[in-house]
Amino acid sequence: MTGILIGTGVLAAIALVFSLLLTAVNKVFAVPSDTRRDQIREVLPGANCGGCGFAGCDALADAITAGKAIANACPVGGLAVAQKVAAIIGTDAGEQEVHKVATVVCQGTIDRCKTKFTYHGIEDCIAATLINDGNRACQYACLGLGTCVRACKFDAIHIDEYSKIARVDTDKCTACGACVAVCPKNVLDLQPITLPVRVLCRAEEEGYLVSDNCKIGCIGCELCKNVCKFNAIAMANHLPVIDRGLCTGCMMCAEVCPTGAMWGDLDNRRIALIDRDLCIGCGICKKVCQFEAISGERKSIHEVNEACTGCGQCVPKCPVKAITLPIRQHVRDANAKVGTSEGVAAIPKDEAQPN
Amino acid sequence: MSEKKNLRKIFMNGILDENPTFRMVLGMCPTLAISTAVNQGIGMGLATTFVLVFSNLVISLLRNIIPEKVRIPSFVVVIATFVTIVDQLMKAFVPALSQSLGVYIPLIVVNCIIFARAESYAFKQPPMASLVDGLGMGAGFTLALILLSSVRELLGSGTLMGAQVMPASYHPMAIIIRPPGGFIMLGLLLLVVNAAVKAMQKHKASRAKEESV
Amino acid sequence: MQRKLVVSSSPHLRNEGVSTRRLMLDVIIALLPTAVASVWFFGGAALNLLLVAVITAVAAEYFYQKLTKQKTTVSDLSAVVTGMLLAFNLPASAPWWIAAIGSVIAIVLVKQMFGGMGQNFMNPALIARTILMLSWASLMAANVLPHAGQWVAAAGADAVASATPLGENPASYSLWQLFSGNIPGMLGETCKLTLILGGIYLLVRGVIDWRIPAAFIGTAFVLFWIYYGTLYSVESGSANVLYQLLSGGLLLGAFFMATDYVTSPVSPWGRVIMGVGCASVLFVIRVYNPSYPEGCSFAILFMNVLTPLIDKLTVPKPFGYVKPAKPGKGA
Amino acid sequence: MSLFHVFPGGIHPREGINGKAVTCALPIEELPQPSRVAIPLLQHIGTPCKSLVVKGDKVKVGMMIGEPVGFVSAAVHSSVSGTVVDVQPCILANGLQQPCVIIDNDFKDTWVELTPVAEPDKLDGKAISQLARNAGLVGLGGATFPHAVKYSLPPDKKVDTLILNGAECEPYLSADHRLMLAYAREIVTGAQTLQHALKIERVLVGIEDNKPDAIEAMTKACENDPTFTVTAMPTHYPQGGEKQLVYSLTGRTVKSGGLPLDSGVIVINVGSSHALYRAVYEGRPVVDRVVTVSGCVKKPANYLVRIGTPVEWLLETSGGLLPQARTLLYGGPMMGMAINREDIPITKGCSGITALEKSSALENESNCIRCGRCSSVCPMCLVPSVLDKLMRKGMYDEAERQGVMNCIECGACTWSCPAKRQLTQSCRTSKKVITERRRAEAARQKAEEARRAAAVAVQEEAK
Amino acid sequence: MNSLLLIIVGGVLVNNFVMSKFLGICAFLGVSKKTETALGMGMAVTFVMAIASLFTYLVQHYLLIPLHLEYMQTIAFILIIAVLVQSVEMVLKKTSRSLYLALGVYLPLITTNCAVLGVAINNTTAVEGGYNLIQSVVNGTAGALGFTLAIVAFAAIRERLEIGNMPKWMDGFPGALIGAGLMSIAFQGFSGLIH
Repeated sequence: MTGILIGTGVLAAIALVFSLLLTAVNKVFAVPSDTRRDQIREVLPGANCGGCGFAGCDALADAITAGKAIANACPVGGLAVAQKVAAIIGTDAGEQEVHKVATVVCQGTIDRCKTKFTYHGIEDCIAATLINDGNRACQYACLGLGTCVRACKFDAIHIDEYSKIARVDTDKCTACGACVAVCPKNVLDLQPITLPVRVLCRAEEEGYLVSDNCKIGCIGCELCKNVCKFNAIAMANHLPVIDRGLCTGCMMCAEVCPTGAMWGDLDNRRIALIDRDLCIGCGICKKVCQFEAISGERKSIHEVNEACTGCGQCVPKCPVKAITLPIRQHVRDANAKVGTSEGVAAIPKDEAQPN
Repeated sequence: MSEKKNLRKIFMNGILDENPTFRMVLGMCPTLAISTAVNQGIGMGLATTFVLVFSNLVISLLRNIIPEKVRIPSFVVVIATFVTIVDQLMKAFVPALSQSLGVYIPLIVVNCIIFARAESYAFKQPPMASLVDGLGMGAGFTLALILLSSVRELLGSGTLMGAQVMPASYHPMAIIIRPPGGFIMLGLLLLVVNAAVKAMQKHKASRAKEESV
Repeated sequence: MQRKLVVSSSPHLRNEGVSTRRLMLDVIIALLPTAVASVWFFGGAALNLLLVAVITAVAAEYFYQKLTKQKTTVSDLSAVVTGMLLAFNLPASAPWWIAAIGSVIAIVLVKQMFGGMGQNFMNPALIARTILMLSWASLMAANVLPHAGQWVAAAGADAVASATPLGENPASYSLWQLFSGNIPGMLGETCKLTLILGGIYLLVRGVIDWRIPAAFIGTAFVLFWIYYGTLYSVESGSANVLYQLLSGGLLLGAFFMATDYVTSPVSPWGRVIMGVGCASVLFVIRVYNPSYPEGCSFAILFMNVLTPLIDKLTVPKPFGYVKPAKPGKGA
Repeated sequence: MSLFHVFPGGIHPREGINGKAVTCALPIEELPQPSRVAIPLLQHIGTPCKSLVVKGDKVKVGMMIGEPVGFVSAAVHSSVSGTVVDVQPCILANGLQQPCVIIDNDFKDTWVELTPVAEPDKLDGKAISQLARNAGLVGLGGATFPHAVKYSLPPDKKVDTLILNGAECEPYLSADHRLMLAYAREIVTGAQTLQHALKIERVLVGIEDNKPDAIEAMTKACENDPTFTVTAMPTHYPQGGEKQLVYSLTGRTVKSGGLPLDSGVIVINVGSSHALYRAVYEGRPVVDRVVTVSGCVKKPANYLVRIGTPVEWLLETSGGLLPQARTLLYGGPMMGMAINREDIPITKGCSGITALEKSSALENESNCIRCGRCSSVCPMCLVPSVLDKLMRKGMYDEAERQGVMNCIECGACTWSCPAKRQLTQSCRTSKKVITERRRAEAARQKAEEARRAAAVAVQEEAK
Repeated sequence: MNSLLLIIVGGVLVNNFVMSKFLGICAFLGVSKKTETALGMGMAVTFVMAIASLFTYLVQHYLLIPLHLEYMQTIAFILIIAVLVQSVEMVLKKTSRSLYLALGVYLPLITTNCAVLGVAINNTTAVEGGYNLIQSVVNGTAGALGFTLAIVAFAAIRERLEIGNMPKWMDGFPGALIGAGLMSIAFQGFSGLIH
């Protein structure tokens, strides 16, 4: 019995002595620590990708704590992380930026863009640009030697085995921008994932020079500019520049582009659909439509035909909100004008599943 | 029913998904040191399981009493107590095994598995779940020890649990039961486990894909 | 005429005289006399082991690279060198499967699993030898008596020596016996004459740097001299400098193992440290460690472990190096 | 008089002797003028020139067509007489486009009026610098550093040595060699003019000992001037590297990141000295240079070539490429650039056109075997094998820490690598990345400072 | 004197904690990615081990043995070590922020570094009646220096492997373990050096 008592006593004594010691040390070596920093570090993703512009997550945590960076500085974590960080430092999370992904602004695959010579050297784009500016005939082309692949911390970018050009896996891409920073040819760019049309060419050259080198390069023909009904396209340095504020997503530019340099998200092209129950036959939509895609007599139900580009100009104009913009099911028929085809095209994706 | 299922999941978690040795790579010191013979592996595994279960239980029970700041010393005291108990018990009942495990029994105190579970699980979860978690983790640890030690004993001494297994013409590869062999065999086992896990995940993913299609 | 010119980075000239393959070939050439000597002294068993080790090593490399879908690099001959060196570290009495296991360990575990040629941080042949020795000490005992030249007659049974040159009760061998290789020992360790010839060939061809062997042998010489105090005398048995230098794997190690590019430091001073370190550890093990009569492989392996550290500490200063300017002083 | 110092590392490529033997005995011949030249407006390190001509302008030989812009710049002159066709971007040897003045030759070869300097002995540093700028003088050895900058000595720097670089260590090339034989006196006079203008005590002439005739010629040319010393240096690549040359001849080490100027030395190429002579005593700007055409061509030669002549024309005159030619080089085989087209114009920095057949340079890379050859031959005492691995893992910061910026890209490491690794290319890549990062960092800091200054201004205004 | 030398050689080379006794493996595998941090960890361990040897000796000989409480060795020792580590952490935090950041999570892990407890227990069991005070401290320091040697050399090896082309599946623990195995073979040469 005494043994137990002695044991307990000794243990208690040790504990007491040491706790006193610890307290003393704690007093002497007290460091005013900012617990917020550790909390912030905790919520950051921890990939140390450097996408924020600081040297890793620790550095960003320091910066945020010191007030040198804002709550939504981490591009990888997105809004979720920004909100948590904001909660810790007690500020507003800020608005979430549009969901962006890295985009390869070049379609010069090995079968489309010529090679200048047989490159013999290090498999790295930066190294290759030092040798006669890379072996692609077009000086703006993706070299496809994978510098971006090695820069990506998220395994989201790869060199296509057959076309020898970078491809982004949009599911994995976090828009950290590492690949954009590292690409010597600047063919990578962060763009909103939802863009309907993109100019996938950076060749700021005369058209004949471009077409000498590449089958899919922009030749500066200005067809897109001319076809755009909304004045959203201007030309600069032999390349179209899209004003995103004016672009309606009609994708006409992509449709007319002779080379394919203007890419359109044609799989997700939209079409106007007029709810037959709601339509009052006011004819405003018909008037607004720039593509002769809506027909119908006054006071009767209006129809949309295959010419519709999905620009959506009619939608806000409809006084009874009868027009929606579902994704269209088949390719637009450019020849369909009012009076030439039946207006039964628009079958929304979700309702159109056969059986 | 769901409660039971849940506990079962917790238990299996310790054996498969978060196997302390193969998946979390914790508690390497005893794993490498005593896995030269299967009986040692079993002994160590059980001793660790005992400590794990009880320390998890006690810490979970005390989780609302122990202040956040002194939790580490508290864990240490709780764990050390059970280790001392196990040490004394083994000395009394299985002196030979206790002798062969030597210093590694008191060293259970500093086994990262126990600490990790106390810190990341028992301190936050109710007693029953903690207990089962301890059991699962202990079982996972024991199984890993048995696996590693049987490979090492078989190749290194040609025996299993002390009984001659390999044919007489087999020359046991003595290095496997020496320290380098421990490192290398565990490394190779980890490679195998990693490959297996990867294959399983791939299989699961493809199955999930098929199902969704 | 449109010709497709090749465009690559400067320089556009290469030293045609050196290539990995050529270097390995040189090592093989340097090892060949010793191989012949080992067959001369130990007979068909030696030839057997050499063949098994080399063939297994090459096959292991080939199949590993096929299996992991890499480009096969068997043609750089490095596997052949590894196989030969491994066989040189086996006693004539070793069974063939030991050579095979050793080769597989050396090639797969030590070399290929760490990235292949140039990526292993320890000498494959030595690791394999040591693993074999720690595993099957009795089978790896180097106590087969040589039957110089009469191997056809003696092929039947291997005569076993009661004592090896080094060990607990070292037998006394004359210097000439030690030098010519007419002593029990590992296949490639015994004949010092051919080892020195091979070493000189490598030095002349510029394949190996003189610093490692010089520092190795020199340090060993000095240490044993200090310890034994006598250069050579018949009475002192093994306790003299020349006896120590000429027995065991010291020369094989100094010329062929410690100089392995991959596992020795790159910088000149690092190489000196490597040689000195090898000799020191060898000395400690030979003199103070009764459980291993021969410490050469351990000594080299130990220095292999330290090689990355030595490399890190002996990085040469760039030409015209200036210490980073202190703030205020300007660049 | 001066003790000879051996710089660390270096190599002795066999081609250094065999390759040079092809052309070193051939005297300089004047290349017929091409019908059209393209004269790049940037033929030096620094800011491009501003074009002074437009389409349709008539030009004469020696007329300034590009005006230097900024401090680090040198003028560009027309090399033929004729009509300007256009000013448009053309692809140069590095594969990049640069604006070029394209001139159709009228083959009249009418020169502008040349005015030699009246009293060359009275030139001072400032005047000679201005002269060099207007005459388009750049380092003709290949570095193309504007000489105007080289001659403007900061007042706090004391320069006691002028080095004439006649090493020409690059295999195959013999342009400087032939130049020294043909114009030894002019080269020496050019150097003397500079020596007097900048008040430099001594002139050291360094020539590799594989050119005994050039050593003899130069010794003879300067035998009356006691301040001149001609040194025969061992043939040892890269003997002609600036830092190596300075060390070899003076024993001084050019500090990392510094210029020879910091060690009290100015180094100029013999070709530049010759050009300086012409600018001073003939009033003639740089409109031509000696170019060696060697290797796999029918008729190797040393040509005096007008700037802007396309490579094609040189090759044609030399009988064209031999069928086994696989690589065409703009420059020598160790440091020259491989080119893939023959319409590239000759610029001031081009000392040779070399064609090579397939060699072991085109073997595939294999793993580094850590033999240490690269670091033992590196004249800058770097460890290229490690720098190479760091570059391939994208660890540029670590590469910078290990001194990759000191690399002079001489190619000795790659030459000696048994695994045929592209060590020079990876060092060059690291250097490029690091330079760009530094530039970006500087820009960022500048922007930051501007932002801060603006903020301060706003605050003060508010007060 | 001679016995101290033996203890040092024994601690650094022969009975190297990591290479032959499997103590401190967690730290050995975890903090060996960079030479600098490995050195820092080694230093921290050396410091803690030396002091722990001292304190545990005092407690063992002036508290536990007189009171016949040897069975409480484990619990008493681990308490001492925990407190020591906590103190070291606080001191480091105050004096060297960079080292503190570098060692990060691994400082608290020294508590669970079995090498420290191992050496404390070893001090009492290595010879009949345990080492004396000086021997204990020397043993602790030597063992820690052996740990430092192993972890720094291993870190240098891993740095080299990092810039090499090791197969992806060898990354992380498998590669580290197999590498450590090969490394420990080199240390095997010393076993038997001291009986």
